Amino acid sequence: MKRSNKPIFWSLFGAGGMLSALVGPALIYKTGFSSQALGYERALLLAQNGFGKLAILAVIGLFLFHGCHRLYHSLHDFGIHVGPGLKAAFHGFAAAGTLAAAVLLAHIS
Amino acid sequence: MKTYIRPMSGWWKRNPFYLWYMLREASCVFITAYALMLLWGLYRLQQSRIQYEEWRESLSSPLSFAFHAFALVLVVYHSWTWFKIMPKTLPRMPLPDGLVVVGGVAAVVACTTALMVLI
Amino acid sequence: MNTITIECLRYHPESDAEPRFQSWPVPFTDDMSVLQGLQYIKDHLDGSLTFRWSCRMAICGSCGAMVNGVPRLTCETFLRDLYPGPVRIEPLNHFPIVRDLAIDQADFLGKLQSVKPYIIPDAEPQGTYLQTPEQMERYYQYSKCINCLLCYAACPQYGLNDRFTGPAALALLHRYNADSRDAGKAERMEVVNTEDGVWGCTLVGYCSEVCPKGVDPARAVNQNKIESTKDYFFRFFRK
Amino acid sequence: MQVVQTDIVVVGGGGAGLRAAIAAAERDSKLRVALVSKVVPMRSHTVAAEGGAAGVTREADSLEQHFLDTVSGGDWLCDQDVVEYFVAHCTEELVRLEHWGCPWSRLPNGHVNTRFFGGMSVQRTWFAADRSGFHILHTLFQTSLKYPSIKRYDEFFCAELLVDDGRVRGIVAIEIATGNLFVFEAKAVVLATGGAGRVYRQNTNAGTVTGDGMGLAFRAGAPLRDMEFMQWHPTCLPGTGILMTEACRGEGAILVNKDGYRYLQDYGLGPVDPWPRAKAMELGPRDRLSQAFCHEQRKGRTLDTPQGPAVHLDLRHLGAKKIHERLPLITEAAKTFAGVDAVKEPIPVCPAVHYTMGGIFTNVRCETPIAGLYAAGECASVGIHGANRLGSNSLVEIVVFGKVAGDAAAGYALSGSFQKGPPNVAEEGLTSLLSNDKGERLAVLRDEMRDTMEENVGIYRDEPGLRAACAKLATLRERYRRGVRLDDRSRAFNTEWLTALELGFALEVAEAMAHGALARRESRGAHMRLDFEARNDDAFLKHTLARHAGHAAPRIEHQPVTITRSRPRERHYGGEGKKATLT
Repeated sequence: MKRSNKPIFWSLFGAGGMLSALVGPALIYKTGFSSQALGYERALLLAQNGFGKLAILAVIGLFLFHGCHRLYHSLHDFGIHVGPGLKAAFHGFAAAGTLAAAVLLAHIS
Repeated sequence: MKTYIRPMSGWWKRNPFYLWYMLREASCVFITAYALMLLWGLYRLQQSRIQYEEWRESLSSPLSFAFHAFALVLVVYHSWTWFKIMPKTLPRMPLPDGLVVVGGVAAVVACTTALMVLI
Repeated sequence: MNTITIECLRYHPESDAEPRFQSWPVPFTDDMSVLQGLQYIKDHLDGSLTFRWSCRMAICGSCGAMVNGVPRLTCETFLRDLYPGPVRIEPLNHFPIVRDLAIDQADFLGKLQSVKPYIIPDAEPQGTYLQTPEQMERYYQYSKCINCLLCYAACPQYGLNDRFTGPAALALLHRYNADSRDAGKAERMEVVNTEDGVWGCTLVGYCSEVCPKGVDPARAVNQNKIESTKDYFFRFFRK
Repeated sequence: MQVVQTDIVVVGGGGAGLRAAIAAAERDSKLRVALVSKVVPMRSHTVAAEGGAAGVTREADSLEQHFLDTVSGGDWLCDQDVVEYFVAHCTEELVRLEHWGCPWSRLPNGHVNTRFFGGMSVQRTWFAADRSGFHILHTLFQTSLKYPSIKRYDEFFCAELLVDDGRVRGIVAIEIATGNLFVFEAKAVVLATGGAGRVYRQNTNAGTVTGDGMGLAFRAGAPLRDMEFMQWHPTCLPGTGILMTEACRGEGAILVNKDGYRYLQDYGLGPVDPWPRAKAMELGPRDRLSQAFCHEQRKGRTLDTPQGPAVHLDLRHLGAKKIHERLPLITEAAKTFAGVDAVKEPIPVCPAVHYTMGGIFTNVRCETPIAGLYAAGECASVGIHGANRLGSNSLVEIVVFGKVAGDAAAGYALSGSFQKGPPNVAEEGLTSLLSNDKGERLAVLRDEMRDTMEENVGIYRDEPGLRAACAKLATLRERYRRGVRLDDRSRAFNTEWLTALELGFALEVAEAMAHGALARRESRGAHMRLDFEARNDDAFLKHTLARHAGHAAPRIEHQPVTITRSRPRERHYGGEGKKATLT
């Protein structure tokens, strides 16, 4: 019987789900409804700091993996059965977004 | 043996339980979009202060406001469902299910408070 | 005595291209179940109405049907609670209809067999195994599954993809994996690990809601996602 | 007509049938075993058994004790050589079930726990909460999936036994989903089709328990034995007959009448104290308890419920914890079907038909007089229950004798051969029901049969009543022959057709019961004659054999009982005795 590679993506989905459940409400509130937040200096400071970089990468990357995984399943739920190619595209998209975030963070010093 | 197989189309409309499930799943659209929005902000931050401030400015547009409002509602629902089903997804725990849920909700409250103060 | 209308989905493979509804007025007393309502129709109004039933005390698992859109055991669903009606009875969702309320269970039976639902022993002991109540508690709730298939009727993932092993079979798989007498976990993990094993589940969670015996198949399935993930990553560390 | 050739056919997928199939498969994996059942095996009525299964395991217990309890419980109508074999093999079969995964309830130290049961002098009933039958059946069914040589034919209704020259050669079965006829050609056939409780109106039995296997064998020439002995379970929900297990009383529940009085002390089961005591008061045997209910009813001391007279089964003093831990199923059932919370209120109960002590006559090897035909479980009369079965002897009977039957059938099939020539199949008799334009409604005939049995072949019987029942059943058979008019004339999943075939069997089985009861002019065990109140060992310490006589009433003969160690004496319950501790 063929082993599924879901464990990799499910772990990322789970991590993203957990993170978004914990910090999602506060983050969205801050970016959407609190204009004082995220001033340039503070944002830059955060993005320059090692832990800060990690936090930003985690939020962007894991949110993407979480969201894309569910998006893919939702298509299936709506009766749109995407093949393995498109499935890879969803995860690939999340991976690309994560990579982009990592590159950007590396450039901020 | 001849059998009849009923179609699945529109199944999520057949039972409120399924509608709530679909709502939960719909949160992913917003979480994905939100991550992309942050990614865009990161890009602008890496460019320069001016561009970053432009991005911040765009966050106060009506469109952004509406997006955030929907996203907030759905992500709160996502948080709630995430911890409500948590006892089923965790490895066997010596704790009663209710306590796991309460613990999860408490963690959300703690994280939210911390972030509200820190950011 | 009150009267309630029961509408049933009818389908006859020899004469019908697709199902239709038929309804009957049924007189009922307060202690009458939906099953007894169906039996009344069969005995007195239309002997051709077809449904399965047997123990009429919620343990044999024969009489499941959709009652007003919800999978229920008809023997323990009472007409008084559905008054004034009408009561709409359909065969369990997601299964092929053989006739009227009788669905084809063969797919489930094959899946049950595929999860090796029996003790695969290491070595047989002298006398009985020792198993403390705590060890028993780890699997006992899953052993209460009566195979009534309500959970499959509740599971849209099974409806969308009938290759999915499904809630009850996976719960029984877990029941044996969690049994201290069993040593067959590795064999069963092969089923768990596939795309149509636990990975067919998106945790809708309705299976556990409708289970008439308090089994929590969603829990069994999702704990095995963790097992499968461990199995996936840790296999490299095993020889 | 499709033909399936196989070495062994097992008819019935309950506990006995599954155990037989497994035994045959284990004997030789080359033997092809066809398991033919009218329901998917785990729907079989074994699933509804609640209390437990007897097996000697405690230090204070002995095989001799189990033997004596069983023989005296059966009012000395048991074949004692068979009981000896039986008690000697109970525990090993229960241990085997444990190895196969049965979740027997445990003591804190991990050993299997046992509980008291009516008529048993020691705690020897193994139990899995109060879902013992359910767990046994699912354990057996799931274990059977291990054996590739067992091929299941689920939802195949066995309609005819094929017998030539006194030797079985197979069966005819209807594939329910399509209505197609199948001939199974086999060297050996095991019948494990369960009892016939559904010939009565108020019973604890599933809808499938219609005596088909007994009828099949009876028609094919095998005698039915001791059919007059029908067990009433004393504690069932009025109306539905849903069982409130004897384990309630095994755990310490009491029975009181409408005045709150423990009436069993008035019927030779007392005194009340010390209590609890084995084999006394509520731990007496089922026949005595059901009979006591009738007396209470006659004295006007029962409660009136909308579903009929009842007494109270009171569990409250056991406490919520024990009730939920040991008796979860009946707590749930009492709540759902009677609206009673057993923790807070007593449960109204009354006797209902529960178990068919008699059945297809077999010897200790489960052989019937027809070569190659075996029977096991409730459909058989192997000789262990006598005039009254003790609770928890039947769940273990199905595994002990299921195994014997499977082994024996395998042995026979290994040395035997298929019979030559095409079998003579009475197809017309099966399908003619589908073309009758004239006749009566099925439910009318069925209900008249049930009412007759309930009224005249009940807990207490007498000559006029039994004669009336015999006459009525003869008329019903005649009316059935003249025609049943079905609403459903199609083939696919025609359950009305199958119910009509079942009724054909049930009527003949009911007739054997009534005639057996009429001929037994004594009172013994579950057979109580108002006109012959005493047991009469001189004339009736013998089995009843009913032989099929075509359209005429069955011929009743008698057969000696095998006695080895225990001479009949007075059957004694209650009396002074040691207080027992319930664990």
